[in-house]
Amino acid sequence: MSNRSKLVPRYSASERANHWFVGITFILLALSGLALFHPAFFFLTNLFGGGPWTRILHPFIGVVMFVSFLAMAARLWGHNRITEADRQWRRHLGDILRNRAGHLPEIGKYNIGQKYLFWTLVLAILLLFLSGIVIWQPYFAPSFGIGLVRIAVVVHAFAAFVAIAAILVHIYATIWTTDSVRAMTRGTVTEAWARHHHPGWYKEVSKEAKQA
Amino acid sequence: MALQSLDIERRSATTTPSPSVREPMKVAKLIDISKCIGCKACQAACMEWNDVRDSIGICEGVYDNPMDLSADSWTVMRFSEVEPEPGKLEWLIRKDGCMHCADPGCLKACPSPGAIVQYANGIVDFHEGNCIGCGYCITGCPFNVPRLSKKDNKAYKCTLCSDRVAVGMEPACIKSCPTGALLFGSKDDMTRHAEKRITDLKARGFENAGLYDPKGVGGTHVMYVLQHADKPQLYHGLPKDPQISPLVSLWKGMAKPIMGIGLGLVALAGFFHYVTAGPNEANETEEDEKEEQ
Amino acid sequence: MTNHWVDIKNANLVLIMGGNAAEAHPCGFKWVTEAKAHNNAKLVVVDPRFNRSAAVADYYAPIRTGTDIAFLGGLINYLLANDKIQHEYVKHYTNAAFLVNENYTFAEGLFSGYDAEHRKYDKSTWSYAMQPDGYAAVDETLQNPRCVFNLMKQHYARYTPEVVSNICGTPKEQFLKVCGMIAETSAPDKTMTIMYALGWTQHTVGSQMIRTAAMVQLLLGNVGMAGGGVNALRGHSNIQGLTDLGLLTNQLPGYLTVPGEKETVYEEYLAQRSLKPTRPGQMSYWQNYPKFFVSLMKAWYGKAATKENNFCYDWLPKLDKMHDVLQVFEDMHQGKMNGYFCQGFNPLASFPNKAKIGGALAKLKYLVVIDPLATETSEFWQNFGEYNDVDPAQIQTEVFRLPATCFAEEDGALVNSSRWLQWHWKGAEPPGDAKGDAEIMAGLYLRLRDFYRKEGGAFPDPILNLTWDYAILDRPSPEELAKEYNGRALADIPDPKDPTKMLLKAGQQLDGFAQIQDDGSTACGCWLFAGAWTEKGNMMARRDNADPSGLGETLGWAFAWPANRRILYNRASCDPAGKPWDPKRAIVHWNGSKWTGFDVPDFKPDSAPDQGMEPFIMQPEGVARLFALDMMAEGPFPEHYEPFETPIGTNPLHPKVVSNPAARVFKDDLAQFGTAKEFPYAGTTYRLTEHFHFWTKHAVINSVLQPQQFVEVGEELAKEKGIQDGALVKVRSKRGYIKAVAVVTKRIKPLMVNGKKVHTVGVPLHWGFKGVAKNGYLANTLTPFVGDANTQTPEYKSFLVDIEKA
Amino acid sequence: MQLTRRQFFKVCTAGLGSSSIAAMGFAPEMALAEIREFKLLRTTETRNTCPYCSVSCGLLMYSIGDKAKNVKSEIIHIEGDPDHPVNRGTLCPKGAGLLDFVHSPNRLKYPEYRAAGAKEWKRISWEEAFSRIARHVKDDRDKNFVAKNAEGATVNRWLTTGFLAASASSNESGYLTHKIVRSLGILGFDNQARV
Repeated sequence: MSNRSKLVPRYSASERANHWFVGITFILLALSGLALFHPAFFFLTNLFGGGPWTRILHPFIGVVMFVSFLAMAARLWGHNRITEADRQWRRHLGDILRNRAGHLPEIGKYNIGQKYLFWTLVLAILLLFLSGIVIWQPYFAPSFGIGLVRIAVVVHAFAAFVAIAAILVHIYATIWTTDSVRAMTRGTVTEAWARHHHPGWYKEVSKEAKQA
Repeated sequence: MALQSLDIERRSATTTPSPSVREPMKVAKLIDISKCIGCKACQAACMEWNDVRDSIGICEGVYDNPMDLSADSWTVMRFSEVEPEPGKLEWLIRKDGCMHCADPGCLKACPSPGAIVQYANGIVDFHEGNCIGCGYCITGCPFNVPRLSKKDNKAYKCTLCSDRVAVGMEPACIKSCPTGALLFGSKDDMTRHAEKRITDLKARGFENAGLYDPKGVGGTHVMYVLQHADKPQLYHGLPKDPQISPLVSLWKGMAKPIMGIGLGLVALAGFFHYVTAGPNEANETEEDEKEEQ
Repeated sequence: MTNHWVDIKNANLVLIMGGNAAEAHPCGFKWVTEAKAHNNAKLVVVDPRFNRSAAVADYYAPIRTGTDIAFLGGLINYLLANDKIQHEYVKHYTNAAFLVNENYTFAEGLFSGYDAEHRKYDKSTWSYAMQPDGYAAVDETLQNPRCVFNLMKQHYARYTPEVVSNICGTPKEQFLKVCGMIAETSAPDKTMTIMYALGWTQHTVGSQMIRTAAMVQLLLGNVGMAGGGVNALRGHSNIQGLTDLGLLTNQLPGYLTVPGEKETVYEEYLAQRSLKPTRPGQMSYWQNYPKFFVSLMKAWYGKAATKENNFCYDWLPKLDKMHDVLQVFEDMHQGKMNGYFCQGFNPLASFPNKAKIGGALAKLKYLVVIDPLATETSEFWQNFGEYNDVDPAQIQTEVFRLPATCFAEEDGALVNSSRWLQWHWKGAEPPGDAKGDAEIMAGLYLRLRDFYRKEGGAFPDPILNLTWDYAILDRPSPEELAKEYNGRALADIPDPKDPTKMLLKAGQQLDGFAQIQDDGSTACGCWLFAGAWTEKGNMMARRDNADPSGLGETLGWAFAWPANRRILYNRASCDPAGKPWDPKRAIVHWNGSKWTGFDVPDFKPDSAPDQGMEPFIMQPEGVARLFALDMMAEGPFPEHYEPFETPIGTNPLHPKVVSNPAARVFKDDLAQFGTAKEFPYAGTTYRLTEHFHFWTKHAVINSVLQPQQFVEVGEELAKEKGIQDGALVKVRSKRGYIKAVAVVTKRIKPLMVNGKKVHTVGVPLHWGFKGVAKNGYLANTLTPFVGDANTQTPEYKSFLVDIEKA
Repeated sequence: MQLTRRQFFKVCTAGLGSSSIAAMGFAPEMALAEIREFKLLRTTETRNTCPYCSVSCGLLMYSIGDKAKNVKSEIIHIEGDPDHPVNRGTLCPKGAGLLDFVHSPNRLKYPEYRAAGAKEWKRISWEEAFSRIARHVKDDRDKNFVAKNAEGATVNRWLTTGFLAASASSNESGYLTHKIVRSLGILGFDNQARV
């Protein structure tokens, strides 16, 4: 079978499940969060059974997402350390966007964009969780000072904005880099995709495959 | 001044103006602390008229009962024993409750459309039918007034008896006040009356007597006559210069457009990038050549 | 009250002492804030605590509980020393110029005629020196050393500011500041009103405290003036009405008095009470006593009361001694009582020394409680743990508890402090099978009458002949009863001015007490209330609140006794020539032919000023008494005596006579008085504005506003004892203990008294073991079982306690 | 159109999202403002006087129903009577809380009797209560009535039963009480004026 049709495994089943679990909960949170944030989006509360249910569910889903995200972050933590190579990429970010990839160090499992996304999300979701607890009526908010609650509310909104923006970029990046979705839906990518986008990672994987 | 859908100045989480062509009289409640004997008739009248009964608590070493505003106590008396001048003890007793601000922080913070309504006559009223129980109003209020009920997770506060005012009567607490410390009328009348009270107080040795109608929240429809207007914090923490917290203003003001436009731009940027720069594809031929090298 | 609630707004100075109007009478207190706001008045509060009246006062001065006579005596001394009195008023309208019996003396704390063994005075020397013509001798020039004015000056010369400060603990300059403010109202056109309540009455020298205040007002010329007077803020809604109707051991309706067992001759009984004038030309209104007595007996016994049987004079029980509540519970405690009725009264909570009260009730054979609420008294036999630790099995009292209606479920009239009889209308049905008080009394009476008709028994006559001509026998209607106490003509009454014309036809309601006859041709349940329900209808239901004078004289609202008069002694608001002292606040004046004005003149309408009739028409001498003759138990001039439980153990004025020598003390109570050594702090009980005695702990709203029992402790004492704000403390007296939360406050400061620092502990009284509020101890567990020498009102306000962390 | 399986999924999810909004119905038109109905509109107003202290504040009492026969008139609100010259419509905390006195859970409803040494109440009828109390009164009076004292003077008094009268009951019941109690010869007779 030609190497074109050869597939390279990228994500295990549990990684994929974990990712989509976080993904779906994030979408729900984003929708319910937007509903509570801006009047124009208040109609979204109907997805959750009305205003009160939205307010009730949002924090619980938030906790679930935070926990599952922790699991995912723990797994991907190692791959996302920013290396010298990544910094070089960062310096040529403009060319990449215009598809004029020059000769730059080989990309490992994740390119600089993905790494930035990872760290942004880690920070944002952590902030969301902490500030979320602080403003969580009626359980936790009463035990915090009004000043802290006000800060938390702004932090929560800003972190949410960053997180949603990051996820939009993440979704766009997947659409933009064709055949990427399959990595997270099927767990495998085409060899060409691997060699083109993540040569460093591709070499590693094929070496391991030879030794096995 | 029948209050109904035609008399709405502002409505929570509603970006378009509400029907407010009518210009009824602006009402106001004046609390003259120099006449207040802290008898709590206003608390009793409020509970009785609104058919709410707070729980019977305990004595915590002070006369304040209940100790704090709650979903069942929309007004409470706060007692402070102070000695502004050494040796001259004063017992300042302040009727705490919603100030009915002209620029209400609760309404600004509330995410649920129509949960908080400001009528054209100045009354800020909670419409618990639309309340989702998020507690944002608590975050928004500069005077820490709204309270969430444990029973139904709705927010409650003094309504300035909008139902009585709607049929032309005065609020229950004001009618009941034995010493005339509480007065109701147009905001102008109340301000003029306050001026007379302040001259009387100045004559009795309170040089700093004054009216508490904080401009930080656009003036309030509940005003105090204070013997020590220069030190409102003497009155059990009445804020010196209350205003909606800049954080809340940011959160409910600037943040909305930024967020709305920001996300919109990101999404559009992605779309236009795709249609202009095209997909980022790994085409086979290029891979084969590299393979061979 | 001599004046009335709304009249307080006319005052230039309001003195609240021996009372806490802002907390106990908030809606009446409105008129103090009105006086301040619209009359530029000043409010002075003198009280052991900085209470909620003081919160809005212009000036507050502390005072040790029980020393008000020292303070007011010092004030009299100040007024006399600085000549700040209303001379014209004092000369003409008081007995300042009267000469006193030469045997009258005062020395070392005792007046002349003291019988130590019986703790009583032979009061014969407390009288005027009489002239040969039978009138009292006077010295208009006030030079004679034996005239009342000089004796008073000499008596109070001892009350110097230093002595007052030493006894009362009030810092001298604060006492002098109060005296200065009060002295200003001696000007004819300036008035002070005094508002007092149980802070003065609940002492063993309570009556004399009030007398001293009356003397101050007389010296300042404030009695009878708008915005003046001595105003008692009475407790219950109809305590004035029941006092007027004489529901007291020694009283009959209209302040007539029950005969003593020595008054066997009817004519002497009447003569003793219908006092002849002791100065020429005086009205001495009590001369009409026989009319009122005869008409009362006609109202009660109808045809059975005839001239021959002295109108049933002997059907009345005769007094061997006063059977006030202290005497009754002393007898009950000794097992001499079998039965007791508590109609809307909660003695276990209200009377002093709760342990003794509970013990006494347990010795009864039967107890009947008639009340709208489940009171502590009705369950005195039930064990409520430390709040009422008794064993029901030991208590053999049979208890009947009958449900009564409350105000909202019955028609009827109440009399407020201002002597206004006001009608009220029923708004709802009573709960369950509750009945009205009248209906319950009728039910009991009719059963009893049937038993006596069938079986006879001891002296049945008054029972069998009691008038009972009500349409529905077992439900006498309020309208019928009101008409009965207003009085009606039994026969046609000729007009005194023109005998041919008839004043009233038989059966018609009287217009006023002037029409009451002494020959049995009129019946009147209470002469004082005559005019309440006339032929023109129910005057008590009138609702015209017009106030033409702007002074609050609403004569068209309801009916005030006597004769709808709103300010008593208002003739004294005019100078001897009949011209008002203060034209801006004129209420009555002489218009050349008769007395007229915004109020009903308290005077003979056609008696011209030059005829020499004086304003105080009830007194034989027509003038007010600075010297009280023999009317008081412990002296014609008020003298400061210490409470029976005094924190300083002595009386700086006269160490040999410390407490009231004429107060009645039962033997075993003497043993139950604590001493300053064992109980060093001065305790006092009082009310809070959120509660009404022991009722409102049954109401949820009021229990939310004050949920739990507490005691008030000064910061200094709390620090000394290590008591934290909000902590549980134990307050002990010789008679028992209570546990409560401590409210540590700046509002109670220690007072330097006789070289010793005296702390005060405040004990609000609103809690008990029945109600929706938190259960608590009955505050009267602590209070002493001794009363005022004249009224027997117990000394709730001053006793000794110790306090420690619980 | 040729839909690959994946594209089919994409279309469905989008479809599902939008339709669920429609299915749930765009939020029902929320009322702009909702003022509580004025609760006294058709109640019956009665004038009364506060039973607590001696200021005698005028009251307006509102009970349900318009006095129709089939309505048990229950009081739902009490506030001050603006016409009353003393309180002018105001009430203190006690007066303002009168509703909770009228409807207190501790209001007595039935005559009750506690036997000697018993631990609880027993409900009895009015008939039985009147008879048994009257019997107690007659027995005690007949046994302890004093017609003449030691000196032989007519005194006609009965000291072994006392009576405390209610200072909050009306003049009418007070007058009737005095008339009855004094005719029994009772001298141990007082009311709250004593304390």
